[in-house]
Amino acid sequence: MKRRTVVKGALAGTGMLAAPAYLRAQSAKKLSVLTWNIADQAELFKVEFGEFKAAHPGVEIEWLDKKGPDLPAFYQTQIVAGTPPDIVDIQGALWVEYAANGGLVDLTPYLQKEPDVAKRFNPDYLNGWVYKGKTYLLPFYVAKTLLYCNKTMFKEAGLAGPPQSFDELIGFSDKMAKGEKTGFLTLNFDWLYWPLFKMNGVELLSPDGKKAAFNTQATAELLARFAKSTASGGINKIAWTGRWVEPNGAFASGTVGMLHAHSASYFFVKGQGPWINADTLGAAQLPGFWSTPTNHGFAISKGSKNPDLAWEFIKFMTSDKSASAFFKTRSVLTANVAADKEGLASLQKTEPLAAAVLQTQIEHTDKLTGNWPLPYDAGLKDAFWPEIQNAVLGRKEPKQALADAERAVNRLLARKA
Amino acid sequence: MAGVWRVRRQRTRLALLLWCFLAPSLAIFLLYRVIPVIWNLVLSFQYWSPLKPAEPAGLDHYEDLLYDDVFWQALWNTLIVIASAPIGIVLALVLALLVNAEIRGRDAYRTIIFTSYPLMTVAVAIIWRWMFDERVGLLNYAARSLHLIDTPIPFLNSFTWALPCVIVANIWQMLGFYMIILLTGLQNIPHELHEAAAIDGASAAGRFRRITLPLLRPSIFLAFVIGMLNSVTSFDLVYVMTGGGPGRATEILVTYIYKLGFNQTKFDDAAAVTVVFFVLLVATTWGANRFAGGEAGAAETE
Amino acid sequence: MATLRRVLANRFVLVPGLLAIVVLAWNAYVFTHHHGIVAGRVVDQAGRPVGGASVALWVYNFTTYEEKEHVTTDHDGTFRFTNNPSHRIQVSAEKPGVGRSERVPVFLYFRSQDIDLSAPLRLAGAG
Amino acid sequence: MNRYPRWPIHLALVVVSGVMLVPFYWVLKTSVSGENIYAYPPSIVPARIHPFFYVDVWYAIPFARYLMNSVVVSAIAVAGNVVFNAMAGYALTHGFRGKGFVVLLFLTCMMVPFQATIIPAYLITGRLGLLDSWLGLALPQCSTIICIFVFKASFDAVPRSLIDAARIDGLSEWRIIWHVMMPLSKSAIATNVILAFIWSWNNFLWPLIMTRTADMQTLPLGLARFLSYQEDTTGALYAFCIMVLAPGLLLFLMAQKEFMRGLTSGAVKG
Repeated sequence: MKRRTVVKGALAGTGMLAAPAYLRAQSAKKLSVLTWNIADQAELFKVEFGEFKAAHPGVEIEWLDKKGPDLPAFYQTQIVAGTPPDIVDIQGALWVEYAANGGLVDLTPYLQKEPDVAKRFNPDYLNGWVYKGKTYLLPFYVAKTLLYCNKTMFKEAGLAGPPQSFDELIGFSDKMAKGEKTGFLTLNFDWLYWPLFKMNGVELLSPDGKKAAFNTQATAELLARFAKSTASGGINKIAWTGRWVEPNGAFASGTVGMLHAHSASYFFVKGQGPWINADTLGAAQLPGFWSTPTNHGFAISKGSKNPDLAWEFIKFMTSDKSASAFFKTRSVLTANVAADKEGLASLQKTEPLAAAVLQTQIEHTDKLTGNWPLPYDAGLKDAFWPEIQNAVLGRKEPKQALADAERAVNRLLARKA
Repeated sequence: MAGVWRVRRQRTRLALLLWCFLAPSLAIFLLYRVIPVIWNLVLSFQYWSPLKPAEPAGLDHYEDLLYDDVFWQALWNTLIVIASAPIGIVLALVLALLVNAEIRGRDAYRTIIFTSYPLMTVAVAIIWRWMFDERVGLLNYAARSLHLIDTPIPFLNSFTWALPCVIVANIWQMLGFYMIILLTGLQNIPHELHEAAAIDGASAAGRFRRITLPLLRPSIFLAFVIGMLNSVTSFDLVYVMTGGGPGRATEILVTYIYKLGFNQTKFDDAAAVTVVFFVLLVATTWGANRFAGGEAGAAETE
Repeated sequence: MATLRRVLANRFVLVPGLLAIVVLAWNAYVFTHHHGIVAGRVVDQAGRPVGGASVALWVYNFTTYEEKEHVTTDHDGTFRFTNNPSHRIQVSAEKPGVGRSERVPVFLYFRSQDIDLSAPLRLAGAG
Repeated sequence: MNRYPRWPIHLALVVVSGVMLVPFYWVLKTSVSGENIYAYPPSIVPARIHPFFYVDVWYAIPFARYLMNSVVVSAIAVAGNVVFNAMAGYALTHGFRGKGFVVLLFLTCMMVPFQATIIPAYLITGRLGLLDSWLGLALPQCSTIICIFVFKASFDAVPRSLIDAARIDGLSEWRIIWHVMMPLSKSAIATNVILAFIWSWNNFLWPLIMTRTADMQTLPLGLARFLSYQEDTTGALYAFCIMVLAPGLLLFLMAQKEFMRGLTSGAVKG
């Protein structure tokens, strides 16, 4: 008797607790959107989704947001379960992996059908989303690396302006280094450090992409210079070991001369560094104008039930109106030419320094590097970077490190081929 | 005759009932432990990714592992972590002996020392990341104000320090747990033994070696197994504190499995690593059990 | 009766109960004090109230403070915003000819808490 | 027998306690310090204490909703643990065919790294139709091996005569558990409650994968919000840590006496 009631209770409880799962689903016209750690934009999205629903009656929008490192885990689990979000906001080179495995919808036909959609965007940023001649994403918001200069330290070291060549870059760094102070820092996740190699003519892979091409005398010498300058304190060690908080924090503490990072760093650094204002912080291009982008774009999952509607949605989200609204609330470039122009103009008034930083992001977009569309980018990174770290931190002879890196990379390429 | 029958029937009925009692737990473990392991096992012999249908791969993935430096590094680091568990246990043993003495406020001490165990690992990781912070971390601050070092140590960013730091954080969290388990063991050692030995004129050290340690073995075994499992599977800790970096300095098998699967969409390779990892754990536990003289195992399977 | 007291008078009931009371009290306070009123005064260097100065309310918006709205001070230099939506704001005042104040950051204990700024905004430098 | 000086012991223990507590203090201090937390040298005692990081946290995520989810999920997990583990533990106190196998199975189950089981676990939960639901969140945590053995140990301590007497009185096994065993194993229950609560409360990866809608998220997931890339949210992050840890600590401190006893009695046979 008692047992029965218990069992009954348990069953009832189960039904009730499981309810949310059943209540969801159905409804043919449902779009689910997975964004990459921008939950802070909830207000804006609420408004925009509202507009979209008004324009497309009977459509529901489910908004999901996951933190960067967690998004792939979530997205792939959803794919396996056969319920991928229709639209996904992807950063960096992850998309190539999905595109190459046929997980994303090819947007080229849509773009051909509606040519003026492509016209919205800065072509260089749009072309960043091309794999084997097909476009898979539309730019959501974009950033690329630039060189932040601590003008105060430049003055102390008697240096006029930002470095104009790699030699100057290293020279300046060594000049500014003394005691606590170091000359140069770079972010190193993804391929953000790659411009430093590119500007010295280093190529990662052979033109056909079948072999590693970086194991040269020149590269070895370059690594040796990095190692030397790092040991002497010209280059801050964190440049090779830190991730996000450490390098930006170090630069914000005012003891580092130059920071090679993308525009997102500005807001973080400004938040921590009370010393920062238009007279003390300079925003310049790296010598040779090379830079690595870290872009966000909207893609449509192959598993989407109604891709056309999804296309309508990303078209809407990247329209001049939405883009400039996004620029306004998040002070970031959208690669939508009109929106960026307008946004920069208004930012010029309220926060000129931020405007100056963002301005660098739409110049020299023809010299983007480190964003090669390779489906095994992540593996490549893991094969290449640790060895470089070993070399520049003086834990391995540059030649040896390069040889090991080459071996690892070539094995990867061979396995993939 | 009939009596025998009744007894037997009762026995079977009891056994049936007992299995019913076990059923819920068994079901849960089946769903969330056993089946997934089998899934991994199968997957490790296939080529598969969320976007591709599976096809047989034979031993390819295991072969790949042989040439995969990262795998070996991660395996090595994992072994180091396992090897570090005894450090915590020794510390805990000392503490257990101390809080086992008849002193005032020992319950307070026990509670304080145990308090770090209930904490959420992610939070523990964040806390210790802050403690180890290069510029404003407490450790660097202390070391500098004591003039032990003149330039701050980038603990979590240095190849030499990163792994020890993670291990320290882990021990900090597990210490109380070890202590309690060992304390139990101590309290279950009958006093008479000690007194008898004392009368026979055995020194404190001698008593400890001859009586306490041997009788403590099962507890030590338990502490080791739980602690070992907890630290090698402490994904959150490494993931938040160092993300496996710098380089591969703190890459352990769990984090590597996660990265292989979800960052590189190589779930098949990840499955192979998982199988190896699983075997490693089982082997270690078995070894520890042997070392403990099998009492622990006996306690279970008697 | 005794059992009842025993049930009620143990820490598993008392502690949560106490917490619940505190929370309720706090919420009661919040619901009576969130009209979004931000009031204050504007004075010049000499400390004399400045009428007709325009005061700006900056609302924190993810990365930057964004100008939400303006009011002008009365002849006695007082001003009053009536619908501040945020818990993290800045106020600044300026009057052509008299000068401008710096942006004074204001942290509130909850969204649109009513507050009367004790320190007046001081206009400095001929703006 | 016990004629040794006490003060060295106290000294040692005080030092250790200090080491155990300092990290708490450091984070607490950071979470309430008004001055720039990146200033060097860091102040040992915060000059200006303010709670505004906590305010930021409260508004940065739907805190109340997440809190509720966490509480409900933990409650389910706790209930599941107490009931299922008691049953399993009781079963293990008897000898029956296949017991060795069961114990072995339990022990091996302890060695499965959860990270490697995410995808199948997710698919299974989907089959059960429990995705994105409280029950689905709690289910994997609803029975834990250590706690089963805690119960087994404390049941073993119950004199058999008592059980036999109960049998003769014609009580069913079920009744024996709830009316004879449980009242005698309060500390084991406390242990189960606390450990189960802690484990499900602290679970991070599973909710991350399992939950889809924003209002099914649990508190630990809220942490993600504070590792946002553009602004520096360090202060808020530590405030959040405190807010997440508080409930678990509170529960532990309230029940710690029974808990310690339970764990110690349970761990004996492990």
